[in-house]
Amino acid sequence: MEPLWQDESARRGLHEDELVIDIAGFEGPLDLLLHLARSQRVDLSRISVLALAEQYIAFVERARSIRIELAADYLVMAAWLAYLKSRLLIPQQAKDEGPSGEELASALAYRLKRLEAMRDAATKLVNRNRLGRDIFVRGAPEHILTERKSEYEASLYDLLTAYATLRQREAITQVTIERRHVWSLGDARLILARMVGSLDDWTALDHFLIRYMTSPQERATAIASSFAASLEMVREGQLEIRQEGAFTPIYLRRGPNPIDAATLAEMEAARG
Amino acid sequence: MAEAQKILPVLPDGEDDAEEASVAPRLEREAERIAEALVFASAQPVSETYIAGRLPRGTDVGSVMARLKSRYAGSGVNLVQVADHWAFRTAADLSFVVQTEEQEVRKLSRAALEVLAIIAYHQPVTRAEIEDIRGVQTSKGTLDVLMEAGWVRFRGRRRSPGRPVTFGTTRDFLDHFGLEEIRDLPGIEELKGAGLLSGRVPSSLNIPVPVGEDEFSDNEDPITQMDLEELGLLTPKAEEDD
Amino acid sequence: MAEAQKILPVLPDGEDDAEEASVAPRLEREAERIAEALVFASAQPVSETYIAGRLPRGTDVGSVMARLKSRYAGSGVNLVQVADHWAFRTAADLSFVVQTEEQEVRKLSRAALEVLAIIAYHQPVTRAEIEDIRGVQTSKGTLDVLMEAGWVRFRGRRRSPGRPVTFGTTRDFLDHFGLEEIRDLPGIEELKGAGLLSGRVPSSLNIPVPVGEDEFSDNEDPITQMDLEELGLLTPKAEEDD
Repeated sequence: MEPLWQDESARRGLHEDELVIDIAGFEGPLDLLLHLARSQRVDLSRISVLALAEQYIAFVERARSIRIELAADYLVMAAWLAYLKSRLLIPQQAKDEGPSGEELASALAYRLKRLEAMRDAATKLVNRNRLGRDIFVRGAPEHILTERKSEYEASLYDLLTAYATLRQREAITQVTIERRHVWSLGDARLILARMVGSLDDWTALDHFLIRYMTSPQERATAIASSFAASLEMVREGQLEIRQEGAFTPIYLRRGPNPIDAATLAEMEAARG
Repeated sequence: MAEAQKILPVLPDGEDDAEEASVAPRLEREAERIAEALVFASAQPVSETYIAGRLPRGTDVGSVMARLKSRYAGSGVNLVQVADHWAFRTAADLSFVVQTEEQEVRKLSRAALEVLAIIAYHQPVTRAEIEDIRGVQTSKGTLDVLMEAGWVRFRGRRRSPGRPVTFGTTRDFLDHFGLEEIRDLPGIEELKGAGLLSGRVPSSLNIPVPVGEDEFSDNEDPITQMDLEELGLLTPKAEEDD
Repeated sequence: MAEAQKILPVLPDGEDDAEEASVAPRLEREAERIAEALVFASAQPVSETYIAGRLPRGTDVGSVMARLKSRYAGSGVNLVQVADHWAFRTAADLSFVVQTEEQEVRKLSRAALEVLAIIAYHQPVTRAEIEDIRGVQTSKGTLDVLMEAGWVRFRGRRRSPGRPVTFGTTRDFLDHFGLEEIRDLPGIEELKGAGLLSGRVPSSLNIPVPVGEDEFSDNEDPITQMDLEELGLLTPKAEEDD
């Protein structure tokens, strides 16, 4: 069997400490989660999601403690898992309409299984007998078929590449590049929407936010943007907000006019 | 006719209607020969309709090809079906002898391979769905590589808000991986049965998916004016047109 | 051995060395399969010594090739010997089936691809607009090629001074590029997502949603008989073949 990806063996043999260093080797939080789940060495449908969440959070904390720069995705996932953990640990309240911790956990397990299934499929695919490596075509074809009506040949890919290159060439002279070091309101709003959408109880969500989402340099912009975004969301009735006094934790919960799934999907789409 | 009569006694099963029967097999064999010549002469898979167009009107192409396929079954060269096309290919078990020097199979990155598998098993599939499954953004160029290889194509558009473009695989993909049709993908039935291909996570159970446009994997530097000049992109354009 | 003894009487020719004899044909057949695959996959006729080098030591290549040749004798494809080299060729009596398609497919030039793409995305579009987008003049030949290919047509006339002719794509264009409708062409986000357009395009760049086949925009008139005559498309074809 051909090794599917070169870094595989190196990666899978890593110890946990090395994992921290090798964060760049993972393709996003789900990849890391799947790796951690596999290390539980059980059928994916029987993994302990709680243990998994704890491992992941511990992992992220360790990475942060040695100041490894973590992409925002990893931190969003950490915040979400912390939330999931609390849902799993605290018994469901009677009038709570949101998804239960178990439902959230099984959704996560489903996604891990699906990703693993696709990885296996990819492995099987690449190890099939392949044309040009195991199977060969007629080396000296005697004619070229022209089944098409046109005597000209071009693929849609050629066409689109030509067009994109052309438009790019035309536009590129006016390029100005700016790097964004701030959280935009849109970013903050989407992150809040994802995390608080189903929160029934007062939750010190800014605590999660600041703890997991931001590197020290980004803290100010994160707080400013999420605060501004949360005010906007309160105005629209999507959120309720509470603070006991100056500098005390800010609590959030779902407002009377919560964001529904469709709106959230729209927001995700808009962020593209 | 007279000739056919003469030959008849020699045939193993000399039945009464042998006269008709002796013509039909000859025509059938002739159809097989034509189909064989057509497909054998081409390196690319040949469509069944193309073959049909070259056979006597009314010939059952399907059965001609089936007979031809079984005729080649044990040979060093096999007749294989690729979607509704046919091609001759060397037998897989002989790969060790046929190794040619110039053979070069595209080496795909792990990400590209994963995306390819997802497109193959989930098609038609949108980019957002691919990213939902992988939990990461598809880096630019991954889809590009697959399209350039000729394995992935734009299929159409989803009839949903925003009409997102959908992706699917091509006939070249089937040909390359030795598949007759998409249903032959390894394990696809089991995956379907397990609900891993159709099942959507209810959107209320949203798990965070990466936000757009931050390209962490992107280690390119911004293009500078000087780069552009180096690349010849800013030289004045004359009337280049061929 | 005891078992073999039991079976022996049933065999047509119950010889003592039957056990060995049953192995030899299998090896012979295997040698034929290897030779067959080698000749098939090779771009040039294959020398007998080359084949011999890939067969089990001591195999009589000559007789292997002779058997293979007779196996193909009645087929649509023949194994032929050229000096001491071997190759597959379409049976002589079938060459008519294969030779009909001599014409070679030509690749579109980059200029033609660009013009075609602009027409597809920006239709209805005038020649001046095409040139404006490309930044170079379009040679007459380029549009001719696209018309000849059957992918581009005159659509109508712009309701503007000079009533310039507008271009659009044809049904054949959609067929060839596997599109259901012109609106299936990927938009800017999708081109970006597929890596065809880099992320660093300025926001000012917008790609229009092409206007479908038969919808006429407000400022466009359908092409008329008179227009066609004016354009010289309906003049008697006397001066053809120049």
